[in-house]
Amino acid sequence: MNQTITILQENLGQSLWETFEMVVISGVIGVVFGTLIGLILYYYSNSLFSPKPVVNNIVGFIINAIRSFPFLILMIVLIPFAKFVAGDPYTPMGGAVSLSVAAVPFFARIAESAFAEIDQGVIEAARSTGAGFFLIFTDVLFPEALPSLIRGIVLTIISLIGYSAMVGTIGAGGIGNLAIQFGYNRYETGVLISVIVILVIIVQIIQWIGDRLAVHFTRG
Amino acid sequence: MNQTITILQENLGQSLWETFEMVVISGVIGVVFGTLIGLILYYYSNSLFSPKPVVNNIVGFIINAIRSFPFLILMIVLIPFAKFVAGDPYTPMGGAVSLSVAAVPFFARIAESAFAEIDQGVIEAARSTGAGFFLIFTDVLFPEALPSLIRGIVLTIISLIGYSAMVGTIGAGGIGNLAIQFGYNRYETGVLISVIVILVIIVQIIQWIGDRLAVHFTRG
Amino acid sequence: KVNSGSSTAKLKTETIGVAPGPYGDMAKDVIGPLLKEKGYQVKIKEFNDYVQPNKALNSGEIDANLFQHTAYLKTFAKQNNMKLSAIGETPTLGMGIYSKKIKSLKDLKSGDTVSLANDPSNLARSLQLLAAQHLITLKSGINVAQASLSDIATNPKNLTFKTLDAAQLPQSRDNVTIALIPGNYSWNANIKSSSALALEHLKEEYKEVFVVKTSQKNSKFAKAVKSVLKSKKFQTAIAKSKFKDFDKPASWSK
Amino acid sequence: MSQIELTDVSVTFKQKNTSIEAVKNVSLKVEKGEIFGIVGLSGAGKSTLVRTINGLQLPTSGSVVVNDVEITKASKSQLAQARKKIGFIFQNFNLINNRTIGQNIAFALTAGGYPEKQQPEKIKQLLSLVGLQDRVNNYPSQLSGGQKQRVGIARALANDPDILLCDEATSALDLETAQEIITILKDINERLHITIVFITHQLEVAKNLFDRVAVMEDGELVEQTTAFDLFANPQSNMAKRLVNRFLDDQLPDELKFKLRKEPGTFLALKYRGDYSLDPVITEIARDTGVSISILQGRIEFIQANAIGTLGVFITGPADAIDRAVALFKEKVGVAKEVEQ
Amino acid sequence: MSQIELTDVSVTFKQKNTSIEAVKNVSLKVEKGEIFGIVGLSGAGKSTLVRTINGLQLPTSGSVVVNDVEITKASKSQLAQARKKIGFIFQNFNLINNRTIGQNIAFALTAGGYPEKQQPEKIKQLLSLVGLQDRVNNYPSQLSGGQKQRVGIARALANDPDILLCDEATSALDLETAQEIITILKDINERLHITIVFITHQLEVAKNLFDRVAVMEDGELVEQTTAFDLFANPQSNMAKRLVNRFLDDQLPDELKFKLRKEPGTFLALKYRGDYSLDPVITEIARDTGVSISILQGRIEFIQANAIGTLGVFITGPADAIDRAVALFKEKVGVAKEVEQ
Ligand SMILES: Nc1ncnc2c1ncn2[C@@H]1O[C@H](COP(=O)(O)OP(=O)(O)OP(=O)(O)O)[C@@H](O)[C@H]1O
Ligand SMILES: Nc1ncnc2c1ncn2[C@@H]1O[C@H](COP(=O)(O)OP(=O)(O)OP(=O)(O)O)[C@@H](O)[C@H]1O
Ligand SMILES: [Mg+2]
Ligand SMILES: [Mg+2]
Repeated sequence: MNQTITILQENLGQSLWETFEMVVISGVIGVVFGTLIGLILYYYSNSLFSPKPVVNNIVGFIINAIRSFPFLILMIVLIPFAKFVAGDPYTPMGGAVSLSVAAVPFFARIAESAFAEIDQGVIEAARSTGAGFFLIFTDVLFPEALPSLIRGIVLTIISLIGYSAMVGTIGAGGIGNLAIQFGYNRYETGVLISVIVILVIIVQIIQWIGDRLAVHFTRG
Repeated sequence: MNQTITILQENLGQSLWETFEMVVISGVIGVVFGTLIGLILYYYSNSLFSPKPVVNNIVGFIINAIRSFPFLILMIVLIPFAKFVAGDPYTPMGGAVSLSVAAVPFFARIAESAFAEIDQGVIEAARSTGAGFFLIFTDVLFPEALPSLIRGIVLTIISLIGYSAMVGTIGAGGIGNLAIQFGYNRYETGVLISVIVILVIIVQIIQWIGDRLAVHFTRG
Repeated sequence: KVNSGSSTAKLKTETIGVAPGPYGDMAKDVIGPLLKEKGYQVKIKEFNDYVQPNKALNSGEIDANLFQHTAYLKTFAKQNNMKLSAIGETPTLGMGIYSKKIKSLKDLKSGDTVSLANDPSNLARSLQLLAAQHLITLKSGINVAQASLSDIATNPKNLTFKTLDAAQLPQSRDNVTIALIPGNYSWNANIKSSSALALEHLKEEYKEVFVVKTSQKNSKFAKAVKSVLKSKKFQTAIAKSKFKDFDKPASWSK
Repeated sequence: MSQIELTDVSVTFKQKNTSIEAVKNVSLKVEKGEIFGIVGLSGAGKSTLVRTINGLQLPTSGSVVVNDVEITKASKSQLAQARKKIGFIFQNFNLINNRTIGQNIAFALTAGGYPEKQQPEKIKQLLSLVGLQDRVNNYPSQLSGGQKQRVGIARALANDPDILLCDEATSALDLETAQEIITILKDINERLHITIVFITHQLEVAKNLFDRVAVMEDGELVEQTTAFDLFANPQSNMAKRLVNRFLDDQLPDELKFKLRKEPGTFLALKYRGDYSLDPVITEIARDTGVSISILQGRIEFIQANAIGTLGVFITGPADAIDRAVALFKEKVGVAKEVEQ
Repeated sequence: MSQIELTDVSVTFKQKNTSIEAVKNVSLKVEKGEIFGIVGLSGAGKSTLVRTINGLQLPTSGSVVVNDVEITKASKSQLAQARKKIGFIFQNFNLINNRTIGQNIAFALTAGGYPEKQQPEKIKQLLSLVGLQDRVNNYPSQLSGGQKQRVGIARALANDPDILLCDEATSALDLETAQEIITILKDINERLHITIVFITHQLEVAKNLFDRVAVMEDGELVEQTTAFDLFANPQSNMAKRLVNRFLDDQLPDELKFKLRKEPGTFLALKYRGDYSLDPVITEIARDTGVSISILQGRIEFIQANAIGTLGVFITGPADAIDRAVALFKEKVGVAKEVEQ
């Protein structure tokens, strides 16, 4: 018990911060670029825009290929890239790199799905105004898909928190790794339970905020 | 090179089969129970059915709690359960147990989101017939959410393939573990590349089928 | 530039990579303070893995590591074309065979299950330990440091092998007949080595070593480490620490 | 007890800063077998009111009793039970997009407990009623607006409801198709004594279909009357506005201009159900010696009474015209001289 | 060159076993500043045809030229450019659900390059045009059906289009609101010479609004004529069906029954634009001595000509009636005796 408290005192703050760093960075990158790629997939497959199966298939293939890597392997393969981007790959920043690379295609599929659900009639109306794609995106696709996107963001962030536990492989730290280092490798059950309780609380808060936002942005 | 071929000859068939076993079992369980739980979440939050925040919050809390566990920890925590269910926890069947437990809440959120996107007007019309919830589910919610659900199933299966690489931790085998054990731990790059190529092909096929089905079931 | 001054402001920070287990603690709690006296602030980086600490060392992200034995280091360096050098040994805990089901290896029945680590280094050691206990024989002409399940020549007791993540082995005793647990994990899990059904005879090449890049072998830091590891102070500090039961480096007995 | 009884029903939609009172203290009763119409301007609260009848919209206050079931307090299963006998035709169709037309109707049939085996037959029957028998395997997105509306009608009729709530059920249809549908509804009403509550802004529909009618304005029920009285004798301002616009066409500017150059007087004769069989025009013409030409107008037969306006142009000697105008004023009751 | 030229446009929807020819070889030209109507039964292909004009529906064959741009072959940017000047009012509104009314219109304004700063002012203006000025911050789901339609109208007008395509733009509106909208459209048409293509099944709208009109039946364009001739002189069967149903109300059964007991003859007089100012009825009455009462009918003034049918009941001596009937047949051209 004392042991648990000591370990937590020594490590919890930093671990939390590391997780926060990794999840926020990879979450933002995943959502931004994922939305972008989801949009590309949607754009080149929807008959109302520019159905180009070739482009769609190529982009789809690339993101599927990335998704095909087990995360551990992805992390390893990306070390040189992480080094290039973050300087030291064996840091939370380095972990954020591989988390981001994993998050982008994951969220791309979520975004693609969210866009694909939008009523074609509304898009026809938007096209009829002669609006450019960017405007249609910001003013039609985005608001109409927003509740779905928000739910997808929650799904992604929670998945990222889960994945971030694995970046211990490359020494990137984080709270999940804390649980694994102490709870799993050292059988400090107290630490394990504490960390899981903290994770449950964090996840719960994220879900709660996400649900509220999703409802708020559903006006249909 | 020879070495690679020998390793693949010896292990590939079985590893593929193990992965198939794990992913199919956990995929089916995840989708079935996830849909069910997603439905519960939807049912108890939609104003047209029976908005009961308490039930919704309790169910939501439980699945969030499960999602809060880093997969590695989840796997360990579930060993006794896996033993109970599958006899020997250190088998693909044992791996399938933890994969299933991870898949259910993941897919539950996807299903919830898919249902939440359905036009309220259509549900009002369904309610107006006095139809019971089961009928509304099979004849309205399910077909209307189907394209979204299919995209979600693809997302889940591909995620499960990724996660299944981790069940090597508990000796459950599979192709991802093959890549890690030989490709990563034993530096057999040939094996690593071969496995990844196979994974890319599998993932690509799953995505292709999923996309086709999603388009096929979108009639709106 | 580095002085042995006691002012922390002038301390030079060196990062040591470790893997899960007691060696990280040893580096932090025992070696760290000793190095501090020599003007080095030790920062520990924990990897949940046995490959990355060497890669990180080779690419310069960390300055040293302490998680492996010589045999592993040699194989790894060769296979990955790295120039890494051991600059000193530390006390090491060996692998043991443990069980919750049987009291002696003689009680093993045909078809019993054995759990062993799935990482190549520990797996090879486990197989050697099993062979040493005459439970299996290994094929001749293989590199025993890389032995895998396919190198088993005979398995007279028809044992079923379960390869698991090393950290899983202590817990696996609930589900298998015997478990081969590397020292660091049995130590972590508070399993007394006295309860082992059999213990590894720790060969020199399985003693934990402190590793730096070969090019840094003669750096000031490396020299400082070497002198710490050889010092009497280190031996007394170990004797007073929780690591006192570990196998000592051969050089200490001299 | 009436089949549908609304007592003091109000519906208020709360919004951030304001609140919209869509329905204000409406009380009305609809008897079994009646065809009850609701008319009013766009946004008057018609849809909201009707949605309270089957519980899709809970009233903010007031009570809704349908077939002796208090809808506002009914349990879930009571409500479902009640709804099985209430068909609803939605203003915007609300079809299941990913299901065929046939499946859409099958859903309603199954909901109402119709035996599965006989469904295909019944579906065929319902679809041919609305002229879509060959579209059973089409999806809603493959139909035109009017076709979708007809599917909505077929679906609402699927379970032989006791009560049919129609929210502008014919607004997307051409006159011919609309009249076919109305004939069908009337026929069902007569054969099966079902009660129909019908919102419409097509007064042709009101005229042909309704027994009684309620006029809504800004959420309030400003008039409740028979269909005939609505046209013959509208009391409220809103009813007058609606009816007059329907019956009294404005004289086009060109004609006014033309008439100004001719000697004579333009009169708008208001028929209000009494004089139709009297040869008023020819009698007055004979008596006064004026010539009367009919320029414009609309006389409707509503429940066997003629109602409407006739624009006539009277020519002849000035004094004869004056006498004719006086006679018209006396005989037709409400004659109106149109300033030229 | 006309502003809109469709040449041999066909649209076929392929389905599994069958294919639906929604539009068959339609050619038509709409001139600048014209109000061009399209009428036809539900499912005739009206919406599909109009959708080809702004390229929402690509024709299976044929060419569509708008403002000298061949829509079927236009590049993406050409098409976008063309569409900026083509407003489209959708049959089912198609508003952005998660954006307010104001934002819905702002979207169209931004698309058309309207300066952002002046948008709030313009939005207010557009919304008050359709009577929704106080709803700018509401979401579509908070509006009634007719209110949504009005937002759709405001949106289509946002960019001062050259061409306005209206797919049943007033079908969800009551007569009063519809006529307000039509007045607005007519006014815009006159002030700015915009071209309007208007689908409707409300013949009141056709009558008041259209210059020329096309009649569609089963995908084919069966008649193209002026609005007046459509009513006065319909050629195709479909046009006759539509117009007669609009103008000629059926005599109700009760009245027929009543008339059977009275001595006399019922005549349906067909006005076709020529006799309106002649006092036909009073003259014949005077000449033959019969009494004539007006039972029912509808005379419309369409482009300053009277068109319609008047149901009259002739009483008097049998021979006088015969003479009167003969005279009516001669004078009114197409008089029709109604069997009693
Ligand atoms: N969910 C809502 N939130 C806010 N206001 C609403 C909501 N639903 C309807 N309203 C408002 O309530 C009023 C009545 O709406 P309702 O749909 O009943 O009108 P209606 O008579 O059916 O009109 P229409 O003929 O145009 O369909 C309208 O002003 C409408 O904007
Ligand atoms: N996507 C489609 N697939 C198959 N058939 C279609 C499709 N769209 C329209 N149709 C069919 O084409 C025909 C013409 O449809 P259209 O929508 O043009 O009719 P409309 O004249 O506008 O009818 P309404 O007055 O009912 O709106 C209809 O029979 C319709 O079912
Ligand atoms: Mg309404
Ligand atoms: Mg249409």
